[in-house]
Amino acid sequence: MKAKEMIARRAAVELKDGDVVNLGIGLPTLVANYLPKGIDVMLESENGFIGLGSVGESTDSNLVNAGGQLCGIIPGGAMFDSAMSFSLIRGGHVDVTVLGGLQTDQKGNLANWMVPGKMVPGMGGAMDLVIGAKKVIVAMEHCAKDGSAKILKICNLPLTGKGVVDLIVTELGVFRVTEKGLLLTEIAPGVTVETVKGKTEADLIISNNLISMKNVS
Amino acid sequence: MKAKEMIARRAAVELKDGDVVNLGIGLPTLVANYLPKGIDVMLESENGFIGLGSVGESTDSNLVNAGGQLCGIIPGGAMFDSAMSFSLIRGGHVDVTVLGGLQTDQKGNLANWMVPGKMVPGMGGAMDLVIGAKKVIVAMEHCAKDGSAKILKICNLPLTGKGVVDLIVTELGVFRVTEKGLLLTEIAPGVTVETVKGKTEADLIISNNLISMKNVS
Amino acid sequence: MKNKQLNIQQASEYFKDGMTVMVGGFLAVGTPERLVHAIVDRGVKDITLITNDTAVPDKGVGQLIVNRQVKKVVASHIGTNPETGKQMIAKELEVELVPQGTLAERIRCGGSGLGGVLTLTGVGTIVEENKRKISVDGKIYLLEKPLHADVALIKARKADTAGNLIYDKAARNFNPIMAMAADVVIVEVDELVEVGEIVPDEVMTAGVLVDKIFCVEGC
Amino acid sequence: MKNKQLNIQQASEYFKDGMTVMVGGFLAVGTPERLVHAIVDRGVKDITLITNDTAVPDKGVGQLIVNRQVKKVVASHIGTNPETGKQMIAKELEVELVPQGTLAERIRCGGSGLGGVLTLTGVGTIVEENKRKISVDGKIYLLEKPLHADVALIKARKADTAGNLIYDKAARNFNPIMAMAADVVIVEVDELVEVGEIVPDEVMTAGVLVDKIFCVEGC
Repeated sequence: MKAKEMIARRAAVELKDGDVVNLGIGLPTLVANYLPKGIDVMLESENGFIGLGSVGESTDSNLVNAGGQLCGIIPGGAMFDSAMSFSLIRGGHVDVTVLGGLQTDQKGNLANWMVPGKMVPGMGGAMDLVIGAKKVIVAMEHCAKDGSAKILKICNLPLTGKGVVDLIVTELGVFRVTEKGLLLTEIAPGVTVETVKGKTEADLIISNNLISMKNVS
Repeated sequence: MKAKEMIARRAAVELKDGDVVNLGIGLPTLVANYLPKGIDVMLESENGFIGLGSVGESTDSNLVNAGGQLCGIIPGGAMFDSAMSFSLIRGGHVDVTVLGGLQTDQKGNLANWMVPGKMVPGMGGAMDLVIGAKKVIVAMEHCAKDGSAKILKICNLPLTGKGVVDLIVTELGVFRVTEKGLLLTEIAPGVTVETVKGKTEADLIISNNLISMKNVS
Repeated sequence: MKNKQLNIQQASEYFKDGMTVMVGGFLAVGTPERLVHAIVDRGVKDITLITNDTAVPDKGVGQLIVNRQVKKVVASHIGTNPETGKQMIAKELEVELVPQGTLAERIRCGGSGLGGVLTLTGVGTIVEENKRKISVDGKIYLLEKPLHADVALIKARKADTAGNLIYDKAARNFNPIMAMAADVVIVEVDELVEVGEIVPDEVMTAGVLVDKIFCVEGC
Repeated sequence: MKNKQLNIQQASEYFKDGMTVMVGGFLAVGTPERLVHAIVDRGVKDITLITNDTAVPDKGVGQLIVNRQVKKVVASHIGTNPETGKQMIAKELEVELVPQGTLAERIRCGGSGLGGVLTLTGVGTIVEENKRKISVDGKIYLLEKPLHADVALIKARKADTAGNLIYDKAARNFNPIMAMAADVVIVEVDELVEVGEIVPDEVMTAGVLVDKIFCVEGC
């Protein structure tokens, strides 16, 4: 299984029936493909609607997700303007957001919107999502393309939000942000704790109940 | 002609074609009955719509003005919620508001929402209207029922707004609030300046171009 | 999909002594009358009531005042219900009068995760008492803080089973913003249709904001 | 009733060097393409552009960036138009990045006569630089100030001759709030109907907010 699929499959387990969910652009969008049976969620799209359908489902150019992909809308969906969209997001009406990350750290900080001097795409709706959604999940590959750690003691890129992350899901495991630090609760099949530690700069607490990563085998 | 009709007729002259207008409860509501020929205005009602029809025009109990009177809606009207209603009012999208007054003064202050210890109906939308509407007209009888002056040097009742009034229309005349004080610009037929002065506590400046009150004869 | 429908008995189980409740309506137009009756019937006490006005004694939230179930009311206007003023003067009822546009914004803030708004409304009046004044670019504004409730009772013309709402004309008023600003939102509707029967562009309040639906027709 | 219709030449007379313009749309969905083209054609310079994102180089407001007509852009996202970042790094274009929800609220404030809002968004990030922090009930918020424009260019599916608007699905986005926040509001519509043909309850932007209507079909 590819890393991205593993991450999306595991992140999907976090979604409960009836949840209102906002999925970030890129990898997080894949999460919708792996919802457990019997779990229906309402996907919110920050460009102004709730009840996002599947990508590619529609050819209506005015029905696109926040990444600009054609996506359709499910029965029971509703459209609104950007102010209402962020009233929902900021106001605590979104249960879960799944976002990508450039870096995250053991304090629950997240950096995912700029690399000074290199890339400044802008924060879009991410800064609102991290402070507004009830649960913030970072779904990202464990290391950067050059092999460097992305889960750090402290982020050095400009932050998207401070102390906002609840859970980190990578292809190596699942990490819960706790008062005491980063807790490794699940580990991918065939991966050792030492491997995870080696690829993680953050201090890790290994759960006494460490289990194999859910929904990936 | 009765005092109230005179006041309403004269206030109506202030409305221009295409104006968005909010009329207060009571006397100000009458203003709509005396619009000059060819003048169409859009009446905004703070309970959530624009394009108020005539009072009594409809029997739909969900189409009432802010005073609770059945009123109908004209073609081109639109409904919205209270937040939008006051975005229009506070945001400068209402050209004119005509409000009643308990007291007003030469500084442009207005008091029209409570008499301590006696009557505390509440300000409703009046405090938003006086700071938001581009032009604030007070349309009221010149004196209180006991004969006491209502146009004062300084209001002694709790204010609705500070320095917010542009024009005062009574059955005795028309008074413009200026930097220099209260300017009497029009006087009712058969009324002397001395009579107006006698019934007004505020210092009055008499316009060099004092004319007879418009639209009342 | 969750079943959001409930009957009046089930609705009344949400009404507790000491609760803060928002009730939609403007002079009782757009007020969920049956849900208000259910509060009366249950005899709940010490309510903090957030609403535009206290209507008239025998309609809308006016009944809650007459029935002395309210400890504090936050409203823009109480003049149409003499009982409110009487209890206020007798110090049996606390009344916080809020300019109507400010009331709307405070409720909207409560539902939108905002810490407050700055408004010119009320500057130079007794409304500014005990409020922070903040100067922005040379103008003095009042800082007005969010309102939030345990329960919001709102009225709509029509709902689908997902809770998407359509309001009727001037009965909309405070209902859409109150639907955002409470832990539990219960709507009273005249008509309930299947999910999918309301066009997404025509939805005025998104179903995710609505927890429970009480249909007047008993459907 | 005032005639609000205009043609593209008349619309372009509102476009002046140095103007602040808001343009609706999200990745060019819901952007009034013909009105944007008219800015390109007129060659207006030194624009301050307020918009959600700078779209892609050949669509929506992206063209204004490529054509170097913009002095400053206020947006939440510029990543899909490489030209924006290039000009920004070369210091040829000033970019103010604003979180999307904050951008929406700032525009809404500008149209609603509010002096600002308090938000948690951006606290602890570089977004808080040079902003006032205000503590309310133990939480620290950023004070975000209103945005207002000389001209707003918006897109709707349908208008009546009074300017009442209906938007289409996700093409709604920033259009309704921008319609409140500019001195002159010009809408580009696909369909124009007589006044009275849009039901009052279905109006999404009230006609009083719309100054001019440009109908794509050339009606």
